[in-house]
Amino acid sequence: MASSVANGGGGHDALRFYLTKTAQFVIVLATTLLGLVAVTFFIGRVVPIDPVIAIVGDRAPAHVYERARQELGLDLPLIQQFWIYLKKAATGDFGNSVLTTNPVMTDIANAFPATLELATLGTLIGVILGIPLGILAAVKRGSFIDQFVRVLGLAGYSIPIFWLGLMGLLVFYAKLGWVAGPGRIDVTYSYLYTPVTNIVLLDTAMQGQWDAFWDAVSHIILPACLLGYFSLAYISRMTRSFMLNELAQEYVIAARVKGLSEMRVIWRHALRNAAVPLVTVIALSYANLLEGSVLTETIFAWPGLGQYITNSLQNADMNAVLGGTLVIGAVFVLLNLVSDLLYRLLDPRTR
Amino acid sequence: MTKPLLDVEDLRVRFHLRTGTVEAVRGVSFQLGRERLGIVGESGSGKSQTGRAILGLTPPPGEVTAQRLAFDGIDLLTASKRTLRTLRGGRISMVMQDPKYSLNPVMTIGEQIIEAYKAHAKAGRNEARDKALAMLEAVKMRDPQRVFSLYPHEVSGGMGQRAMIAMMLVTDPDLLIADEPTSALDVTVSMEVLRILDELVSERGMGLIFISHDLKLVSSFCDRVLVMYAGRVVEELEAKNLREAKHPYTQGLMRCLPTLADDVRPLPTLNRDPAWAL
Amino acid sequence: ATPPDTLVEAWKLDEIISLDPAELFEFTASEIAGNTYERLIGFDLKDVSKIHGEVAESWTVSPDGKTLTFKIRQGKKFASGNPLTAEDVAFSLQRAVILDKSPAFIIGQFGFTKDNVKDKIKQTGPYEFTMELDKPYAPTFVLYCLTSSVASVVDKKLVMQNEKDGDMGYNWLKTKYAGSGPFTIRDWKANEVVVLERNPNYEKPTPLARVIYRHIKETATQRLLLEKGDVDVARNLNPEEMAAVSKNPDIKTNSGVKGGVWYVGLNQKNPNLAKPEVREALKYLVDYSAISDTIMKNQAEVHQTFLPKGFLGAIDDKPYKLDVAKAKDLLTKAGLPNGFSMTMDVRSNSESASIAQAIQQTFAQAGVKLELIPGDGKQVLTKYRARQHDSVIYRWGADYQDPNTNADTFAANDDNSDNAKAKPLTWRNAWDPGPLTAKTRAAVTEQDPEKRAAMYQELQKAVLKDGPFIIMMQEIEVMAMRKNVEGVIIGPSFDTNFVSQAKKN
Amino acid sequence: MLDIQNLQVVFGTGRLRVDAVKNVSFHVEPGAAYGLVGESGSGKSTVLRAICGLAPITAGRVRVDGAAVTTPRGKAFYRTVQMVFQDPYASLHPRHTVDRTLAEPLSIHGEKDAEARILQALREVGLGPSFRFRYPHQLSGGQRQRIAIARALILRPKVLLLDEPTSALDASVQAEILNLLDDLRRRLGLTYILVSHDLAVVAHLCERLLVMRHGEAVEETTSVALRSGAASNDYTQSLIHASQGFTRAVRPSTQALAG
Amino acid sequence: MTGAPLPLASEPSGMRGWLLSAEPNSRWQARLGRFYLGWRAFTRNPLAVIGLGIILMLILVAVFADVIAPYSPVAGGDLRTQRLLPPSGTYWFGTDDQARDIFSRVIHGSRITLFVVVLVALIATPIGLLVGTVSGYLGGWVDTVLMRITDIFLAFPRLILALAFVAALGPGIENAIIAIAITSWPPYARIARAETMMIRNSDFIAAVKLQGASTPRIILGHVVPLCLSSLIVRVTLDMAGIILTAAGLGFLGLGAQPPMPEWGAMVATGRNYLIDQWWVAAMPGLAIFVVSLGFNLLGDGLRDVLDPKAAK
Ligand SMILES: Nc1ncnc2c1ncn2[C@@H]1O[C@H](COP(=O)(O)OP(=O)(O)OP(=O)(O)O)[C@@H](O)[C@H]1O
Ligand SMILES: Nc1ncnc2c1ncn2[C@@H]1O[C@H](COP(=O)(O)OP(=O)(O)OP(=O)(O)O)[C@@H](O)[C@H]1O
Ligand SMILES: [Mg+2]
Ligand SMILES: [Mg+2]
Repeated sequence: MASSVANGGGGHDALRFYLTKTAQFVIVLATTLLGLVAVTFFIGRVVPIDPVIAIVGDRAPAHVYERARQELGLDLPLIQQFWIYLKKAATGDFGNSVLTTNPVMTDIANAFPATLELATLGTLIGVILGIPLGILAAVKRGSFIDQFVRVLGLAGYSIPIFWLGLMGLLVFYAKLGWVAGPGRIDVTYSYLYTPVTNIVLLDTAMQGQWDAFWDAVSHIILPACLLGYFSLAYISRMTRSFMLNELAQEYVIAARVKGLSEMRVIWRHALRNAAVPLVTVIALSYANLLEGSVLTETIFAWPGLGQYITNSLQNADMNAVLGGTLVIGAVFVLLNLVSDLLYRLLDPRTR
Repeated sequence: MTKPLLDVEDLRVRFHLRTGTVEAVRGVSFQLGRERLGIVGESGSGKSQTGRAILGLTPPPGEVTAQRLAFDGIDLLTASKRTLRTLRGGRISMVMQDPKYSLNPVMTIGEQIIEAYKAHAKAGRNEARDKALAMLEAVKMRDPQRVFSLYPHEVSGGMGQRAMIAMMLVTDPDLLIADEPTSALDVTVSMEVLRILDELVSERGMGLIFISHDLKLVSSFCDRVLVMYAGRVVEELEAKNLREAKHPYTQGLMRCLPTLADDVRPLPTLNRDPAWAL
Repeated sequence: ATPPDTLVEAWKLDEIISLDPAELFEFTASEIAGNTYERLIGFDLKDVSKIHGEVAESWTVSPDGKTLTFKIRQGKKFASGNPLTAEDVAFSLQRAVILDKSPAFIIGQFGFTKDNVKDKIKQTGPYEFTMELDKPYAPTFVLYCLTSSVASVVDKKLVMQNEKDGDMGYNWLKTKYAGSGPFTIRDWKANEVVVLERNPNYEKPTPLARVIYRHIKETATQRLLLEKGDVDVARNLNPEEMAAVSKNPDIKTNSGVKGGVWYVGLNQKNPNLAKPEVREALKYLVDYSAISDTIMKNQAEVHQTFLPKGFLGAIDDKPYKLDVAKAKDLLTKAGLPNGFSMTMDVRSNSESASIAQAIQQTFAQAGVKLELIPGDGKQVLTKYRARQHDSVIYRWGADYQDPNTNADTFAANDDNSDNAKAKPLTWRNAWDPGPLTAKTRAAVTEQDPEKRAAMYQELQKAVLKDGPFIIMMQEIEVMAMRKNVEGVIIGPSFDTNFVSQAKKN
Repeated sequence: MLDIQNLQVVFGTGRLRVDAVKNVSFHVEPGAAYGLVGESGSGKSTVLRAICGLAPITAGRVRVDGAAVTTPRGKAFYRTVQMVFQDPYASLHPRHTVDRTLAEPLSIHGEKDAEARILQALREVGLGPSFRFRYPHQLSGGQRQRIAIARALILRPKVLLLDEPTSALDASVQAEILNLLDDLRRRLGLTYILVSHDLAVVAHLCERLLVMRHGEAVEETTSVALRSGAASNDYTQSLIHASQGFTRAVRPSTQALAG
Repeated sequence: MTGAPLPLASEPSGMRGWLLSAEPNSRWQARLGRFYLGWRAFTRNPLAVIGLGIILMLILVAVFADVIAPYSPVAGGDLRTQRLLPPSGTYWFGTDDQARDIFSRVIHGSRITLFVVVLVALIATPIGLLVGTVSGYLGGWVDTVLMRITDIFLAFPRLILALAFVAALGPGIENAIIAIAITSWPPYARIARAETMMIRNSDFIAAVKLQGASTPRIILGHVVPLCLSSLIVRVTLDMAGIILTAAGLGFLGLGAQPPMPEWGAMVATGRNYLIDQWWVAAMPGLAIFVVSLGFNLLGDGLRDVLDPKAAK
C-alpha cells in the first residue's frame, strides 16, 4: 500500500511530507475502524439471536426480560443505538461484556496478550525456519529440497488445524510427555507471579519465577509450533518466489561478476531485496495468526482473543464482538503501517 | 604480440529448452591482447552470451564447451570455483548493459564499490573507502563524496553507468568486457563514457571487449571487430577497414543505416542468406 | 500432575455470567454456589423427599398454612468472620426479590414483590425470622424452593460495605464472594478458571485446600488432561471417550441421575403436528433404547414422563418404543398415509445433534421427512421462544426440586396468545393443555403430600398421552476422575455436586 | 494541418511538479513530415502525447485541421490523428491476436467490412494474411512495429504521430520500417510528426525539424541544413557531432562529417 | 526477435507442428496453439499434473457418486451393531456415530465440496476483479473509496465475518458459501488492482484509448484478460483455504446441515472420536487434504504457465 513519493526536498519538505503521511494514516485508521464498527454493529443487530437471553437466561420471567432489554437500549431505533455506541466508543468505553460482566476493554486486555504471545512466538518460528527454507528452495530450484519445501508448504495450507493440534497433543503431550498440556501454565505456578502484562512468559521472567517461566514455555511451545508451522508454510513459499525473482535480476549477475561468494550474493544481495516484499508477507501472516487462531485456542484451552470473540458472537454478546473486532482491525491497520515503515527503511526507493 | 591475454577457441553455448536445443554461440574463436576488440551483430546473434561464457556466467539451462578458453594461461573451463571467483572481478570484469538493473537497488553506490574491492584486496574499511572515492573520481564523477552515498535510483543513467564502470575497475582488472555499455544512454553522455574506457585502455594497458550493435560506434572506437551472425563470427577485421568488409552481412549492416552524409532512398535492406548461418 | 491438596476439574465454564446467588442460574455457577454458599434448607441426596435444615435449625407452619417461622442455627460464621444471624438470612431472601434477577421468581412466586418483601419476610429475633405467603401453598413446595441456590445466605455486612448507588452490592458480588460454605471463591477469570479455597471458618474444615475448575472446551482435550493426570476430574467427556478412559486403570467413573430431561417439542402452530394422531405417531418413531444405549450411553436413560425420577409423584411409564407399523397406522388415520415434511431446530455441536440425526432416520422409515436446522444454542433458543420452529430438540432441567417446576412448564399454559407474558414450554409449542392448567395450579396448594403426588401422576399421564412433547430420556451425569479422588458427590440436581468432602489419596 | 501554439505541459504539483514541455510552437503543413529531436527527457514524447490527449495541455493551443482540439478528444479526432509508439513490444496487447488488434478500432467506430479492411491493412504494411492470427510473441520486433502501423492506419487517419518508431529495432529492420513509412506517406498523403533522437533518421524522413532541450524548443531547422552541418545553435551542433561516432580527440565537428 | 532464426535441433512436425505453427491460419489454430504450449509447459511439472489428476478425480467422483458409493450417504445402519466400526472390507473407511458408511459419505461429499469451491470462485472472482480493475484503472477518489471498503473487509477477522453472515442469513451450505465469498474477494481486488496499475499506463492501453475506446471497453476487453491469469492462479491456490473455511464453519456447526455429508462437518463430528475411532475424522480429513493439495499443486503449475512474471 506504500504510496511512493519521489525523493528529494529539504528538511522542511520532509517534515511536511511526514505530517501529511501521519494525517493520512490517521484518516485511514479512523475510516477503517468506523467502517468496521458500522459493519459489525449492523451485522450484530440482524443476527437472529436475542442478546437479552444471553443476560437473563431462558427461565427469566417476562418483566425481568423486558427490563434487561431496556437496559441494553435495544428498544431504541437502530441508528440511535449506533450513535450512542459511537459516542461511548470515542471515549474508550466499549460497554460491558454480557458474558463476563467485565468492561470489554478489560476482557480484551486479558485475552489479547494471550493471543499476542502465541501469535508472536508462532510468527517467530515461522520466520526463523521459513525464510531459510524458502531461500534454500529457491537456490536449489527443482531439487529434492525444493520439492520438499513445496510439499511441506502445501501441507500447511491443506491440513485442518484442529486435526493437527489434537494429534500434536496426543503425541507430544499424552504419549511422549515432551511438552505440557493445554492451558498457559500449571495451576501450581499460576499464583506464583502477579500478572502485569498478562504475557505469561514476560511476567514470570521479569519476576524471576524461573520454574514458572519454564512451565509456561513448555505449555506454549506446542501451540506456537503449530501456528509456526502454518506461518512457515506461507512464509517459505513467498520467500521462495521472491528469491527466484531476485536471483534472476541483473544485479545478482553483477554481484557474481564482482567475484563475490555465492553466500554473499544470496544473503547480502538477493535477500536484502527480497526482504522488502517479505516484510509485508510476514506482517500479513502475523495478522492472520492474531485473528485466525480461534481453533488452536479452543483445542489448547488458550484464553485468547479468538476464542473470546467467537464465544461472544455465539452468545450475541455484541459489545464484546465489536470491541474485539475493533482491536483486531486496529492491529491489522497498525501492522500495515509498521510494514509500510519497514518497507521504507528497507527500500531506499520509497524513501 | 606475445602471449595473448585471452584465448578463445571454438566456444559454444547451448541452451536445452522444451522446444529443443538452441545453440546461441557456435564455435567462436578469437584471441585478445591488450587492445580494444569490438563484437557487433544484430540482436540475438550471441554477443552477450559470448561475453558471459568467458566469465562463466551462462545462466542455468545453458551449457558451455570450448576447445580452449584460457585467460592469461589459466584454463577457465577447468578452473576451480575458487579460482574463478578470484579471477572474476579481480582480473576480469564486466560492465553490463543497463545500470538501472545491474546495480543493487538497496545498497549505496559506495557500498557496492567497496564490496567489489574488498572481495579481492585485503583492505580495511577506510582504505577501501578511499579507493572507491578515487575510482569515482577517475570516472569523472563531479562530486564523488555525494555520489558515494547515493542509491542507484538517485542517480541518472549516465552516472549509474559510470558508477558501474568504477565498480568494475576498482580492482584494476586486466580484461574488461563491456556489454553494450552505452546503448541505454544519450548520445552526448555515451561519448563521455566511451572516453573514460578509452583512457583506461590506453593508460593502463587493459584488454577490452566492447560489445555493441552500433557499427558506426564500434568502427570509430575499437581496434579490431568481430562480426557475429547467428552465433558465429562471420568476419573479423580491423575497425578502420570496416567500410571494406567482405562479408555481405557486414556490408548490409553498414549500408542500411541512414546517414546525414547522403540521402539514399529507399534504404538498402538486408537480404539474409541462409548460407551465412551455416 | 496436580498438587495433593488441590482438586482440578476440567469443565466447560463459558456460560458463567455471575457469581451472585441472587442472579446465577446456570449449571456451572449453581454448582459453584452449592459448594461455597449455605442455603436455608437442604434435602437428602439419596432420597429427595427427605428435607432438613441447613442454616435453619427448625421451622413451623402456621395453621392457616400462610406463615412460616424459621429458627436459625447459632454460632455460624461467614468466611469473612462475621457471625451469621437471622438478619443475614432475611436480607438474602429480600435481596433476591428486590434485585429481581432471573431466579428471583423461585422465591417471588409466593407473593413477594419489591415493595412488600421487607414486610413479608421479617426478622423477628436474632436467630428467628418469618415468611408470610400470599396463599397456603403446599409446605413441601415452599421448602423445596428454599433449597435452591437463590436462597443462599449472603454476608449482609460484607455485601453492604460494597454497596454502590443502592445496588445492594450487586455489582460487587457478581464477581466476588460473601458466603459461609465449605469453600470460598478466590478467583474467577472468565473463560479460564474458577478457584475455590478452603473456608477456615466452616464448622467442618474440608480435606482439600483448593478446588480449581478449568475451562476446557474441547472434550478430547479434557480427556488427554485427565489421562495425563493434569486434571483430576473431567466433566464433559462424551460416551466414547468415557468408554475409552474407563479402560484406563488409573481412572474411574462416577455417575448420578439428574433432574434434566431430553425432549422434542412439537409446535402446534404446524397444522400437521396439531393432529393428536400425528403427535402420537411421532412418539412411536423414536428408537428410545437404541439412542440411550449408544449415542447417549452413560449420559441418559430412557424416561418418558415429564417428572424425573426422584421427584415427588414421579412415575416411570414407558409406553412408547420404536414401532413403525403402528406409527404408519396412526399417520394414515391422520390423513397422512405418505408421511409429511417438517423441520427440527438443533443445537449444533451438542449431543442433541446426534440424537436428532438418529430421530431423522427413524422418522424417515414412516415417510416423515425431517430436515434438521443446526444453530447456535442461543440462536435456536431465540427461535424457539418466538414459536417459529416446527419442532425442536432440547433439554429441560428442573429449577428446584419440587414437581411444580416441571408441571408448570409441561402441563400449564395460562395464556396461549402470541404476546403472553409467561413463556412455559407449553406456550412455546403453542399448546393449550386445557383443564391441565387448573390442575397444575391446584396441585401447588394441596397440603396433603400423598394427594399431591397423585395429582402429579395424573398430569404426567395426560401429557405423556397427548402433550406436544416427545420426552425421551432423563439425564445422567458422569464424571471421569483419577482413581485417587474420593468423596466427590453427584447429587440429583445441578447445584448438589459437592466437593466439600472430596479428598485425594 | 497541425498547428501548435505555446504548448505547455506540467505534470504534478508542488514538490512533484515537472515542467515537461515549456512554450513550444510549431506548424505542420498537410502532407509534410516534421521531426522532433533532442536528448532523453527533453519532452519530445510529451508533445505527441499532449496532441492526442494522453498528456494534459496545461496552456497553449493545439489545432488539427484548423479546429482546436477538445478535451476529451472526440471520435472524429481519433479518425484524423493516430499514433505509433516507441516500443513495439509494449504497444500490442499480449493476449490479442493481430486479427483482434486490427479489428478493435473498426468495431469501436462501427466500420463495416472488417474482413477486407484487415487484410488490406496487412497488405499495406507488407505483411501477408498468414500473420493475421498470430500473437505478438510470435512476431519479430519489426513485424510488430508493422502491425502497430497497420493499426494506426486502418482508420485512414490524416496525421500519424510517430514516437521513435525504430529506436528499439535493429539497424536492418529500421531500414525496412523507414522505407515503409516513406512509401506510405507518398501513397496515402499522410502528415507525419516523427520523434527520434537519431538525427540521421529524422533527416531521412522529415523536411523540417525542431530541436528540443529541457522541454524547450532550441531551434527549428531543415534537414537540408542539417546535412550541410549548418546549425546556428551549439546544442544542435553537439548533437550532429555525437551522431558521427566516437572521436578520440575533441575536434571541431565539421571535420568529422567526411568520415 | 528479428534476425536469423537459430537452428533448432529438431523441427516439430505433424499435429504438433500444426499446433506450434508460427503462422496459424485461423483463430482456432492460434488459440489451440497457445493452449498447447501452455499445456506442454504445464505437463513438464509432474506435481502439477498430479494436482490436475486429483481435481479430475474429484469431478469424476462427484459425477458418478451414485454409482461409486456402496451405501446411502445419509441413511444409517443399526445403531447397536454398525456404529463406529473400524475400516474393513465391508466398510472401507469404517462407519460413523450414526452407523453410516464413511466411504459413501466421503464420495458423496465430493459434490458439496465441488459445489462450494466452484460457487465461491464464481462469486468472489468477478467481485474482486471488477473492484480491483475499476479501482486501479480509474484511480482518484474511486480508487480511494473502493480501496477503503476493501481494507475494511480485509481487516475484518475472516472467520468472524463469515460467522456473522451465516448467523444473519441462517446456517446452511448456500449461506456459508456466500459468507466465504464475501470474505475472500478483497485479496483478489488487491491483486487485480496492482496488476491494473501496472498495465494501465502501458502503450497498448494508450493505443486503444487513441482509437476512441470507452472506459468499460478498455477495462473489460483489455485490462481484465491480463489480470485474469494471476487471479486464476491465486484463486486455485486459495481453494484449499476455501474448503478449510467451509470446514471451519461446518466445525462450528454453521455450514452444511446434517445429515449432509459435508467433509468439514464430518471432521467436526469425528473430532469427538478422534483418539479411539480415528477413522471418523481422518477419512474426510484426508479427503480435504488430498483435494486441497490437488488445487494447490494445480495452482502452482498454472502459475508457471499463466503468470508470465513467474515463468522463467
Ligand atoms: N537463458 C536462455 N535460454 C535460452 N536461450 C537463451 C538464453 N539466453 C540467451 N538465449 C538465446 O541466445 C541467443 C543469443 O543471445 P544474446 O543475449 O547473446 O544476444 P545478443 O547478441 O546479446 O543480443 P542483444 O543485442 O539483443 O543483446 C539468443 O537467440 C537468445 O534467445
Ligand atoms: N506522466 C508523467 N508524470 C510526470 N512526469 C512525466 C510524465 N510523463 C513524462 N514526464 C516527464 O516529462 C519529461 C519529458 O518526458 P518525455 O517522455 O516527453 O521525454 P522524451 O523527450 O520523449 O525522452 P525519451 O527520449 O527518453 O523518450 C521527463 O522529465 C519525464 O520524466
Ligand atoms: Mg546482449
Ligand atoms: Mg520519449
